[in-house]
Amino acid sequence: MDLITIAFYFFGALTIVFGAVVVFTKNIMHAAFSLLFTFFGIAGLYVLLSADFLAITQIMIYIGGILVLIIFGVMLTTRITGVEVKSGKIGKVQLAVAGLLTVLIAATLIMIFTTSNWYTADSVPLNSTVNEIGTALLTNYLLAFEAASMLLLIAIVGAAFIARKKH
Amino acid sequence: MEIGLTHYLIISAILFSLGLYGIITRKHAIMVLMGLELVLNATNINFIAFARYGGMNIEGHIAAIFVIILAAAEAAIALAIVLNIYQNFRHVNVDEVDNLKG
Amino acid sequence: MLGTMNFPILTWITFLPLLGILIVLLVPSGKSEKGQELSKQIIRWVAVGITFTQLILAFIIYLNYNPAMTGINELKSFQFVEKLSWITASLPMVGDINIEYFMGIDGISVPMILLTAIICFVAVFPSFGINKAVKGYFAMYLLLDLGMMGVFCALDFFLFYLFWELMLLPMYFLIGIWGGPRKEYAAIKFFIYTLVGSVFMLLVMIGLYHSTGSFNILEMMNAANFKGDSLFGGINTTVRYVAFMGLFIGFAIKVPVFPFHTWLPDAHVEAPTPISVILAGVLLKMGAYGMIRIAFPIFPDAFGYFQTLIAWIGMISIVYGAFCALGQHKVGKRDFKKLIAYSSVSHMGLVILGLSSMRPEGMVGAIFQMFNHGIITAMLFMIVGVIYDRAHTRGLDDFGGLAKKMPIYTGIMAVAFFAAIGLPGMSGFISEVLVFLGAFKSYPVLTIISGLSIILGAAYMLWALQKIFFGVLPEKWKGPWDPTRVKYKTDDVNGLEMVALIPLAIIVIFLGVYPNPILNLMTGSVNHFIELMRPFVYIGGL
Amino acid sequence: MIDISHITVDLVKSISLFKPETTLIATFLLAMILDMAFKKSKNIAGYIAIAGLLITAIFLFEQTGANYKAFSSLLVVDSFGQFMKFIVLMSSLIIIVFSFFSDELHNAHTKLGEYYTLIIGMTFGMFLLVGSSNLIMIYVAIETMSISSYVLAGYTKEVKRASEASLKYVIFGAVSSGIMIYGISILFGLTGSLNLFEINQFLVANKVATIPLLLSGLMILSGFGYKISAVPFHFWTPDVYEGAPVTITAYLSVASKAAGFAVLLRFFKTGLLDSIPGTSEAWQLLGSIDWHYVIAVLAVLTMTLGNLVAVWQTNMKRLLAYSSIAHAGYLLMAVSVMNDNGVSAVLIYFFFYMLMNLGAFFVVQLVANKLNSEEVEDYNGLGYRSPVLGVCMTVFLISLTGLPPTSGFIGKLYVFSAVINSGYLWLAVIGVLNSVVSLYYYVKIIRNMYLRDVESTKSKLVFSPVTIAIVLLLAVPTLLFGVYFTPIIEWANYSMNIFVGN
Amino acid sequence: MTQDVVLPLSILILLIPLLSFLINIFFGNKLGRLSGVVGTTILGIDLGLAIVVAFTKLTSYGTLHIIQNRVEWFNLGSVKVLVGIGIDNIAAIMLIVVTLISFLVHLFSTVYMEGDRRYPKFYAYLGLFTFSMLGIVIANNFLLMYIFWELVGISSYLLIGFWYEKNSASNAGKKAFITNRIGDLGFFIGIMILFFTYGSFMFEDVFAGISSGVMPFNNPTMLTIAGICIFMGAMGKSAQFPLHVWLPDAMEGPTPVSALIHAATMVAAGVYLVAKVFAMFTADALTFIAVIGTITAFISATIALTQVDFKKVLAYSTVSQLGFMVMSLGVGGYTNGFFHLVTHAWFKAALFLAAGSVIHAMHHAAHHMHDHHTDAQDINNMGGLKKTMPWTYRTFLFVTLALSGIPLTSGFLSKDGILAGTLAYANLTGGWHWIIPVLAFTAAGMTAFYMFRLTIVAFHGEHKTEIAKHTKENKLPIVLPLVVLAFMSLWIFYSPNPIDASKGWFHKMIVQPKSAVPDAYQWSFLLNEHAEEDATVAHQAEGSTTHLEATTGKPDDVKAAGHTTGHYLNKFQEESHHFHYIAMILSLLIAGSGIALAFMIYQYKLISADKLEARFKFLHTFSLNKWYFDELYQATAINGILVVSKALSWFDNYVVDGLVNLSSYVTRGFSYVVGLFDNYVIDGAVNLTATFTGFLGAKLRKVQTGHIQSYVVFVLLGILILLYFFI
Repeated sequence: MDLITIAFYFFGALTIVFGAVVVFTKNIMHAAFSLLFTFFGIAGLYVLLSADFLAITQIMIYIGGILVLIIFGVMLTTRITGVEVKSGKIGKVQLAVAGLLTVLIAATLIMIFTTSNWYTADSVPLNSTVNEIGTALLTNYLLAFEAASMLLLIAIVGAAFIARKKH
Repeated sequence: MEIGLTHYLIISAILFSLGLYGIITRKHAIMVLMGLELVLNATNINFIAFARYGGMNIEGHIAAIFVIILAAAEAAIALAIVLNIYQNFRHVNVDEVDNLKG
Repeated sequence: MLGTMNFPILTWITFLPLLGILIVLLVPSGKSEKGQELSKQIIRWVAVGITFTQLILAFIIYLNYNPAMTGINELKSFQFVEKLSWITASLPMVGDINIEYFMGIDGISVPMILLTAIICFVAVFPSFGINKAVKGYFAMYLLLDLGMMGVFCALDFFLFYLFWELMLLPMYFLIGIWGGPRKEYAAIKFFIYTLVGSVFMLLVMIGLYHSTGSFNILEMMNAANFKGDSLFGGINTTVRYVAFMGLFIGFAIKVPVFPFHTWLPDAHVEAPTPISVILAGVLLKMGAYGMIRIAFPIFPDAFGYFQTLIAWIGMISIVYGAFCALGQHKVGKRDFKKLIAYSSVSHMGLVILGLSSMRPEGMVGAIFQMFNHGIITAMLFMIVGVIYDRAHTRGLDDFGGLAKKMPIYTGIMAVAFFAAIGLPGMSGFISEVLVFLGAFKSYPVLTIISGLSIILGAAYMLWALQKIFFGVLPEKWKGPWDPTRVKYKTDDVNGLEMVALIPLAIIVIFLGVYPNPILNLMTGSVNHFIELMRPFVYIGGL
Repeated sequence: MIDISHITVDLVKSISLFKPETTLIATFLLAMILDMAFKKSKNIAGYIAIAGLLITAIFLFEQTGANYKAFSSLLVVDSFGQFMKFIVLMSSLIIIVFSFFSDELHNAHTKLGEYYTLIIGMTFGMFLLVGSSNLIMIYVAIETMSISSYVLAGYTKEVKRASEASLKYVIFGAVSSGIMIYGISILFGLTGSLNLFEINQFLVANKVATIPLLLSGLMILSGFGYKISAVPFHFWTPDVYEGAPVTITAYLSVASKAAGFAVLLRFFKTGLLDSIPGTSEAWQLLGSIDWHYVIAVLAVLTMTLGNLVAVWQTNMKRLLAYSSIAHAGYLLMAVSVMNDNGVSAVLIYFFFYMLMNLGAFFVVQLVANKLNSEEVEDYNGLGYRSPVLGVCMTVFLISLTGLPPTSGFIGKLYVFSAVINSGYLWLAVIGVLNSVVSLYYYVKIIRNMYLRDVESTKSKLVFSPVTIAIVLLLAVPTLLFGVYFTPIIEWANYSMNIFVGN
Repeated sequence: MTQDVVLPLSILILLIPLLSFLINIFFGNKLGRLSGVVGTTILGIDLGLAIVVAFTKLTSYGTLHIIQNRVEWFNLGSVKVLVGIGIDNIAAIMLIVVTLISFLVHLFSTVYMEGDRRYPKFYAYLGLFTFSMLGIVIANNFLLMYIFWELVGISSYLLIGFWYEKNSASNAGKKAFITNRIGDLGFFIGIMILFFTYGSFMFEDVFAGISSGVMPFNNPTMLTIAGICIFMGAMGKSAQFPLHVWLPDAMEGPTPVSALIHAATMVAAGVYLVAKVFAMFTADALTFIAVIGTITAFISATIALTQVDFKKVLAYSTVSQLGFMVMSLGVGGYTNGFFHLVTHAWFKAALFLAAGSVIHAMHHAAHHMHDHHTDAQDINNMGGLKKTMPWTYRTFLFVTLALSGIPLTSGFLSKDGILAGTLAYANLTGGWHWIIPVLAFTAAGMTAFYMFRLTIVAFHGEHKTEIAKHTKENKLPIVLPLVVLAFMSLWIFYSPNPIDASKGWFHKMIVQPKSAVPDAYQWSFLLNEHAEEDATVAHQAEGSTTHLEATTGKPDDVKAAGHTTGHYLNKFQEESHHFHYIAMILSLLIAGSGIALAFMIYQYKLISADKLEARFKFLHTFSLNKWYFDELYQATAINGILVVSKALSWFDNYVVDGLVNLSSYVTRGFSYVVGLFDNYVIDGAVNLTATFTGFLGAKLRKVQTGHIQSYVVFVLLGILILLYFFI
């Protein structure tokens, strides 16, 4: 098997396994760190899909930004007792129901994905997508870009307000 | 066999389901947020995969970028609110926060 | 001739109560005890004034009404017509919508307007007994009056529906706030029952609007206006039958007819006297009027199809109502008002039978019965009100031997009771005979069974009469009603009650001897109505 | 150098049409800055917000008649959008005025600067959502709107129930938008484009597998359903409405619902339907999926659950929450008809719904200020303790039930007329029976106000004349439009033709 | 007096009593005792006018069938309702009967009702009654007759329940009214059938319609049914067989009321109606009427035998006499039927007034003796009143003779005519019809027996109780009416020859009207042969009578019977003329034996009534002389009758009365059930839907658990369900 297939299976396995760890682990810190590896796996997949800019954004923002944010969140919301942070257990019945539901959703999605024909067109992989993304962002999607900036401003104002202690 | 579009879709589907499972079962609010991040990442895989196999269509990338931006914004707000809950309830167990019902 | 004069008498007679409401609301409620009492009196006399002017207007209409013009479906033969466009909007897609402020009367609505004016005027006097939130009471009272008058004048379906629903809310408040012990249950039951009926009517109204492009009832009557592929176009289609049933049920709940009548005893028992006078006097007639004005002429084919069923329902209501009245079961205390309520079900069943016979005398009898039943039941309820105000109980078993204590009252009661039994010499008899004569031609067997109600009617009325008026006076009513002689100077009926009861008694006896003043009004319209329905309907005895 | 000359022409025109939104952004910034500058006055941001909104209104009116695909068809400016934007604008204005009188906010000893700015932000989000015709643009707009509403819902953060409400809202909102974006990705996969018009051309041109289309449609629908609180996606509504401050609950129940319906209609009209230009008012549906039936089922579920559960509520805000779900059901009924009649019915219904719902919430707010309780039991004898408020509340409640003299009836009349005209008799009957059930819980409040504790001895409730004026300002049109409603009808029908894109 | 004055006068006669009613109602308590005087004078004027009208009609316009008019009451386009009044011969006579008896009762009550507190009210109701009774007399159409029919019902209700303090009185009133109402319903159905076919209420239009061959629902049996329905009205009013239960109870009312209403006028209304519409009855209808009449006569006569209460005996005797009249009309004896009505009116009124005076006296005596527990109406407490109340006794005795049909009295003429008629009828129709004369004769005999039993027990012998001893003759206003009425019962008023009334003016005036029913459906022997030549039948001397062969069976094969010789109106009259003498002898015989038996049992105590039933054989040893025939008769009839009467009275009390009460229990029970059904089932169903929606709401409310995660689960479930549902 050529190199790409091996890489695909490696990164795919990386994502799925650590994704499962995030979800099933009892310890929050373990979950946070396994999230890190999931993101790496996804970045790798992007590279395989010749979305170089996206891979870097994934690493920079997701891992650098959001993951750090989540870890700070975990720090702040667990009492510093040094005790292994348990996330408490949920009743057996709920687990079973949730599990069943998830398996059902996964099965449906896979069944649909595998059986339907998608919009495909063959194309030569670009060496770098950065140039095209840049132009598109500032021409066709200019409004979305500005709106996103407005959104972030609102998020900052809101988050600051909510998180601020009483002054 | 050659890696095709469906493989990526399968990974995205699995990731999506795991994310949902995380949201539903985890008691700790932050764990729910993590589940949420997984869901959004699954979406991104979808976008990039369709872009790649749909004639190197750049729109998928742009969509993925916007999803990342919004994920960041949402995470920020969600964490701020979770902190607020922590202030008020001294715990962040989602299923204990249920006095509004009926 | 006033009819063609430009004085919009119908608008005046309908919206006069609105003026009354404004005045009543503007009357300052006094601060001191005496001030409050004064303001209450002012409000009461304002109401009397308004309803009296309304009565005069009704009388003017009656004088200027020309019985030759028949109305029903031709616009030109309606009288006092007021037709001005109210809401017109041109919609690019849907086509233009025009709702008109279209008022007019013909032979069928004139007696009803007269009845409403009389009953509303007469019911003001027992309302003098109300002294809880008087301003609210009379505001609601006049609003109800407006709704009722509007229903009988409106010829535009939207306007008709507006007035029809307008009287729901005041009725809810009137029963709810000033009613008896189970007033809330009775009020909400009344509201929901009527709303369910009127909501079906709404759907049919919209369907008709889409099929003919306008809300004008007269245009809905001739099939030419129905657009080709429209919902209710064509003839004898199942959709038309469903629509007819929707309308019929909506109106049947109001009449009330057998399966839909359970709200009536509760509403009557719990409503204060003046309100149950209006409820029985006028509200029940709106159902039957609606059938004649809207349900039957617009869907004549469906009416033909269901005619025998409607006759059966009429018959069942008559006999069932009579049995229920007689069988005053032990559930609640044997209540005088409940007995009258059930007798109303029976008498209104007679109207349905008359209508279903599609014979001139049957229909004229039905409309005349609507008029008479209004007057007679109003008298009966006021009579109950008289003893209820004094003894605060309506149980049939609590009284006895009142004849000795209140002779004049017994006299008036005798007129009302014998009219209710359908004794000759009273108006009830004429309409009963006419309905039976008409119905006999179309449905002989049903009429004979309904004849049972004559016997049962006599049975339960005389039984009630004996329970209250004959026999020996129980201990607790021995003394005068009001020892301090403040409220009731004499033991017998006082001035105000006489003013309310005597005119009704005179009307009942006068129409019993010489019914033409009312009968001539409607003969033209009824014959025209039957000609309209002839091709679709089974008319007995031809 | 990439040639962007063809873009500049379009950009200049688009920006000229973008004036209302730009003024909103300007107000947002100005309000924030000034609020920081003037520490002492609590409502400074509010006054600026009102000024900004008024200017936006002026620009909005200038736009009448515009019909243009701005920003390379990311955003569409058409009369339908304008009507909905006007509704959002009006409700924001009214809510800000309400907030001046809300003790709940004022004695939450937090500065109200952010409050007003976030409302402006939310209005901006909604303006975008109403106009957007690109899936990503829809997602961004919904996110902007949701994020500001998460914060606003939990604004009185010291109060336990407010924070709980915001937590539930954020989690539920995030999940719904997550599902929506996943749906969008599938649709993108199927059609290869994110722009509604292109998607439509693609769907018209070639056959698409129905199951994935249905799946993606449902997922996107769940995103919109969450916004308009349709039944399977309504779970957040009762809790958040009860937890959030009254003004925000009112705002959510009207403005965000309006935006949700706007995007739903636009999505179906421009996206999924076989939009052969100049078709008759009935839209032919694409793919073998019968979307009429899907929306109709949603409508029935929403109406029935909304009405049935509302009967048991004892808290006014929760009761009005379920009533707003029920009204969403009636609106969905009009949407399920999928023709221009339905659209005009939605527009008309929304205008009257705004008036009566905001009115009802304002009365709840005023009563909460005085009695600081939202329980229905505490309304006993209100009719006698403050006659004007009692009468106005009766008018609002009767209008919510849909009885004739009020404008609510006209709204319902048009909804049922649209439904019957396209032959869904069974749907109309269910709708009609639902409004009868709704009578019970609306009249329960009237019963408490008038039938209980008649001529109550408790103290008379005195309200400041301004508040009474505002209540009347809402009650009078509710009655007036019940009797004379031509202008609204004409305006709604004028703005009924959604930009079909030729 | 010319013809055109008759009608306005008769309207005047009608309205005057109404005037008395109004005066007494409104100014009653002011007038006090005077209202009696006012009432009596008004009735006096009314009587005068009635006599004037009657004479003008009978003397100058005897032959003209009817003077009548018609006026349009209201007109409904295609349907016109006409009403009017008409005076024919029987109406003229009835005018006199009603006004005279009413006047006498007014006079009688001035004294009888003296003590009563509501004295003016009594006179008001009497005025109302007379008004409505006169209405029935002069109406010439069904509608007006039905209207006054019900008004008479109401006034009888008011009068019976006059002393409403007694529950039994108001119950009796109610019972009377409801039983009348049942009859009225039948009457109304009959009217409806006729109106439906002939489009008018006027008698002459209906008769014209019938004679033109138009049949209701165009089948002849319906005409019979219509006839029977109309007759049902008469049954209700004249207390015929099934509906007679109210009359005995009606004795609760004051005695003058019983005298006026339950003896003479009201109960006669039914017979008058049958006479008035005689032309429309088919053969089967007439048979039905005859059978009902006979049964009523026989049953009530047997019951009267054992009654103890003075007024109850008279009540049952009235019912029995009414049975006779109806039977007579049924068998075709039109003139004799009406003749008996008139004569019976006088002597039955006299009997009741006499009873009134006796009871009045007994009350005074009891009052005088402060003994309030003995029943003043029980004949066993009386006895020996002959000595203390001579005038009452004499009039009572004479009138009893009239009732039992002793020669020289009007009763004899009319009863004898009827009995002859029954014999002729049986002879003409044969077969089972013979039962009618047999029962008729036994009933006549029993009448004589119980009337004399009453006179003997009440008047003859010793004073049984102290009160009886102290009774005194009443004042003039009580005794005078008795004398007048007794005088009216003399035979001289009706025909010069005491034996055969057919030559009297009465029979000349009252002629059976030509029947409108097509010949096929009529009794052949009733067909009127000389209708065309001369309306009045000049009664020539005894023509040679050809013997008619006995004809039996249905009317159609009777048609072949020979033509009548001589100038009888129809075959029936000729036949009854033949049987006249046989019937007379037979009836005298039976009446005589009845009277003798009464004397033996009660006057001379030779046979004690109670031992009689116990020891049957004692009788056998008693008489060896000419009673052999009587013994046989006694063994079979008397004992049989006593036993039968006991059985029948039991039957009447428990079964028929029970039947009527039963029907009221059934209706009350059924309506109780219907009431429950209405309250629980229909109302319940409605409440059920309400509770169901509530239940559903409660369940759905549980779904809102408050856990955010359960919400997400529900959302996902929702999407999945929708997906799978719509694929």
